[in-house]
Amino acid sequence: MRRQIPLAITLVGGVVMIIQYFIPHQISQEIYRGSLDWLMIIAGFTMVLGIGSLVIHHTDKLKHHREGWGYSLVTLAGLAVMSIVGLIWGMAGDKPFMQIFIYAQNPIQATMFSLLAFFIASAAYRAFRARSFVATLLLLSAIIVMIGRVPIGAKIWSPIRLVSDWLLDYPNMVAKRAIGLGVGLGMISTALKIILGIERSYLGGVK
Amino acid sequence: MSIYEKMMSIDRRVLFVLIALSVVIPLLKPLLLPVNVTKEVKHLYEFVDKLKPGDVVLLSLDYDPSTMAECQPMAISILRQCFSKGIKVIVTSLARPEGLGTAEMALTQAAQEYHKKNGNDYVFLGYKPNAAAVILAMGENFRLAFPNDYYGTSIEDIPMMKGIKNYRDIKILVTISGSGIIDTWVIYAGGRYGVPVGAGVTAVMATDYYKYLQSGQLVGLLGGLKGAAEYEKLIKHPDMATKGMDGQNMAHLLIVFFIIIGNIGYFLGKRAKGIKGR
Amino acid sequence: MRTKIAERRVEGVNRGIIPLVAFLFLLAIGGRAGAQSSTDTLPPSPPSEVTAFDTHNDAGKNITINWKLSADDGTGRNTVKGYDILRSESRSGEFEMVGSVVAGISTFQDDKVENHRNYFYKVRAKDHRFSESGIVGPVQASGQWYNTNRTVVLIFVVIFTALVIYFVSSAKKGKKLYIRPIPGMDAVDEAVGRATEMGRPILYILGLSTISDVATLASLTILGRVAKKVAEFQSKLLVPCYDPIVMTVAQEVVKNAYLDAGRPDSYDESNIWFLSQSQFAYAAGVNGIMLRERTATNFYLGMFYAESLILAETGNIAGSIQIAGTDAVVQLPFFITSCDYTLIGEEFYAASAYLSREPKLLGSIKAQDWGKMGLIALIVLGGFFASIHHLSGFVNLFTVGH
Amino acid sequence: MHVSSSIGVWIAAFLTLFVYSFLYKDNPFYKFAEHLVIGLAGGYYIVTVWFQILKPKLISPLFQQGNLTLIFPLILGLFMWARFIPQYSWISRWAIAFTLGVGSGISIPSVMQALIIRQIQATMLPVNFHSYIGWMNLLIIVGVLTSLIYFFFSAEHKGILGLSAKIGIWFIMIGFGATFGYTVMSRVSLLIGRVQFLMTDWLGVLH
Repeated sequence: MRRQIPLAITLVGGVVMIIQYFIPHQISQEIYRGSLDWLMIIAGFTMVLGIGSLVIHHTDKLKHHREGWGYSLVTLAGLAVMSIVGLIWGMAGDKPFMQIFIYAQNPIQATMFSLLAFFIASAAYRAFRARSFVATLLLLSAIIVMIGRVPIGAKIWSPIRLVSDWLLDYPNMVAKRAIGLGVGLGMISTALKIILGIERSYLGGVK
Repeated sequence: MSIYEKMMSIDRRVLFVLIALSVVIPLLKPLLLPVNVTKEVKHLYEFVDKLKPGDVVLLSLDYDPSTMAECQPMAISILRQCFSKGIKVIVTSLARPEGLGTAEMALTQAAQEYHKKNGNDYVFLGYKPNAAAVILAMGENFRLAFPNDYYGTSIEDIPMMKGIKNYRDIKILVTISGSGIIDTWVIYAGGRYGVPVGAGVTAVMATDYYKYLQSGQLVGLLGGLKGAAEYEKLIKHPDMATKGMDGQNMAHLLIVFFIIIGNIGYFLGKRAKGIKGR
Repeated sequence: MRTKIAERRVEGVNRGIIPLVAFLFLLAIGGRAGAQSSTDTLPPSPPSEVTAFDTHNDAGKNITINWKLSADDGTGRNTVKGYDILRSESRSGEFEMVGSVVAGISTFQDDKVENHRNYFYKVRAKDHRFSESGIVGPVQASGQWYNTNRTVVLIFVVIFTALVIYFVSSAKKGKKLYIRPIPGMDAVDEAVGRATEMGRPILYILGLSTISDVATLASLTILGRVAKKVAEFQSKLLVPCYDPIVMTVAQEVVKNAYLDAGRPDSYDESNIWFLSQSQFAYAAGVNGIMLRERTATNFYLGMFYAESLILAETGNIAGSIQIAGTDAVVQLPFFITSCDYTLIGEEFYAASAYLSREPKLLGSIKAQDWGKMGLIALIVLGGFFASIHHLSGFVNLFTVGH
Repeated sequence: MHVSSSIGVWIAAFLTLFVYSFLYKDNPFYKFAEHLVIGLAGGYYIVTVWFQILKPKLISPLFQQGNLTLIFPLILGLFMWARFIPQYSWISRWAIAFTLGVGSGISIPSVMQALIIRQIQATMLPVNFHSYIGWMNLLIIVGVLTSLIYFFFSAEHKGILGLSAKIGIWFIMIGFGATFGYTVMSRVSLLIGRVQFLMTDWLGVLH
């Protein structure tokens, strides 16, 4: 019951969807559309799991006054305010929900991302060493592209743009394609193993 | 402490301050170096430029605040190009729910500039999770994925959507993205339904999509703020991206300088150690 | 195919509009224009060779109509502006217009028909007059049960499935399969040991994707191994999660690992928790954990986006040992520069097989290797044929239609 | 110079500075912003799932339009919640199984087509030795082949295989270098975005 039914569901679901790809007929298309809707709805329900875990984690901290419990209060307050405001007044336009988003959530997230500019500078300085031949290749190609892709590069040495384009068009494209082919085969074989019930780690270590 | 040790141990906070200055100073005193247009940007521009008034473009603004700095100028430029030519736009935002806010900001800004009306000149369908499913559903019928638009109006009541069923009724789909969603667009919308796909991506992702340009799965590609600045140049409407390019120049030079300093320190240090070792 | 049609449409516009503009211009300059237009009293020649058939490889309710362009479209007097497509349910019945296309286009799909019903079509060319083709039909629409355009995909899927099944079952039967050493994987035990000595926790990040992502599954397999070692060494494992389902599965994986190690009571479920489903809130949270818990070893295995560098660089500054692996090509350079070991793409999938030695994983790595050999052979063959002019059709065998 | 009079902009500006304070070191301001954004993002997640999926895809069609087939995804979705009750948590595997099975089934033919067939087809390029493109096509083929060989796991990388794998890793590293260089561009752009916000929207020193 606990293992056989999930395995049967994956087998049937997977095989039907593979076959469906080759059948243009209306019935096949309807099955396909229906499944897509169902996937979306199930994904919606999992939201409660995530939020539940988050709330439990932080109320736990609060209850036991663990280190940094005050911040847990901030998280829970943010969660409560954002969801209540959104569920009552809706999301669109000039509603408070969007205002909080634009003036609080958005700036924090965008700034977080821009910290990367600083980190990349420190990584470039500290870790980017010509230790070996391959490391040197990586370094040189990075420098050429960094200079070649900004307008000032052409001012310094005009062919650098062509070299940087060439690096992106050929070696780079080639590497990406080869990695993509390998990853693609890996994806397909894993998907096959899931459908065939060989890969069961999603059942959580059930052997 | 010897010179090479000093070169290798600059406090990272010093680097941080220098980086900040390299961006702030050019914004205050712009140099406005010219921007050169690359072919992949030009291709997308020309494809849209050849469309007729009344044609429909699907623009998916699949980014969120975190990548807004690069993506928003692209979105605004493409919207400006479409609106100025009387091309109608269907807008979606499929990557993350947070993208809704930024997408709406871009859309309302461009619409106001050209006095375009929601429902007649553009439609904002909004966000649905599970992008692959939504993209496939729209290939069958937009109504399947989005029975209502973002503002809650039924698609049936939107004048612009009359006669627009699925991808067959649009000329090109352009996705501006800060995540890997382009693969999904290319695989499902391009692969299954044969829509021409154009893309704007953050600079970091651009290299990943050259393979699609080469294989013809993408019409054109804008990469990062530079791509946006190029597009601003093509539509003759320089804006935020163009202004940011100077800071970009300076910061790049500075980072290359950091790499060089770090490596000189590393090699001097290695040599010194080598001598001591003997 | 689609782009070709689009291009032709664009050309069609030019063909259609330029004569029209010229005509209006002549009208505007008066008498002489009148004289000009009066010579053009003949309607354009009609489209010919009209064919109508059920659209191939579709869901039904769709009929394709093709025709040969009018002799006055692009050539001849070049007056044609476009074509109207007319439909009726009987040969002698009334025809209604179902669509129109601009000049230069010679195909139309009528998707407003019912299946299994007779329809008749005719096409008319138009400038300011019309000229009709003959009637074709009857024709019926129906949905097909097999899409012939996708046969090549079917062949690839069948061959690869056979490879996977064969190698997995032979691995299960106990056949020995070799996997080359994977850098970094031999360091796992050492990394866990070091954390124990230092009395600091180990951080394991499963990436920012869902359970259906191969990277997540590979990462869960490796997590099982790492968790078992952690249980044996009695140190602490922190797994902040991005996806709720992944979190629940990770909890079971770790619980089972502790069970296997014979220490089920050391398992603490609150160490595997949901952090955030927002990328940067997640990154900010993990940063906080690294700095405050002072983790000794960080694993970043799974699917990553831009947060990769924030995580890896913060960990680096904190002085942790870092092992990364992902199939997100864009993030790999950052892991390579800021981590001690980095597994590239498929190498990361192989690592889960290498560590666990499970036959199902070893077998599929073998199947993937055979798959790659097949692809290499095809590329070499394809390149060879493509280089020889009259054999270049070989490449088109791999075109997948819609 | 017009300093903003909008409270929202001031809040956004302070939150931006809170996050940047992390560059100096971890501190209470940063922690506040970090915990706040986790809470806000959680709230945002709840609200979007409700308005964008559960309401339009499930609640309205099922309870108002009477589309009874939607009972199945409703049940599967509720099964997900069985996770909260430890002794019944195995039921949630049914829903996971459905998601995975259908997802895998859809992905197999699609990945095969777009990531494998299409990409090898794009690599089958005409080679000749009297034009630039002809040579570059050869480079692409050689590059893809050698990089693919790096991903061979069932044999040790020795002899000809080892040499090919070595050339393959050169291609891969040059490709990564190009990606790195290009990424620098992206991160700096983000920083520019935030600085533009602080200087334009908040302090009003730029226009």
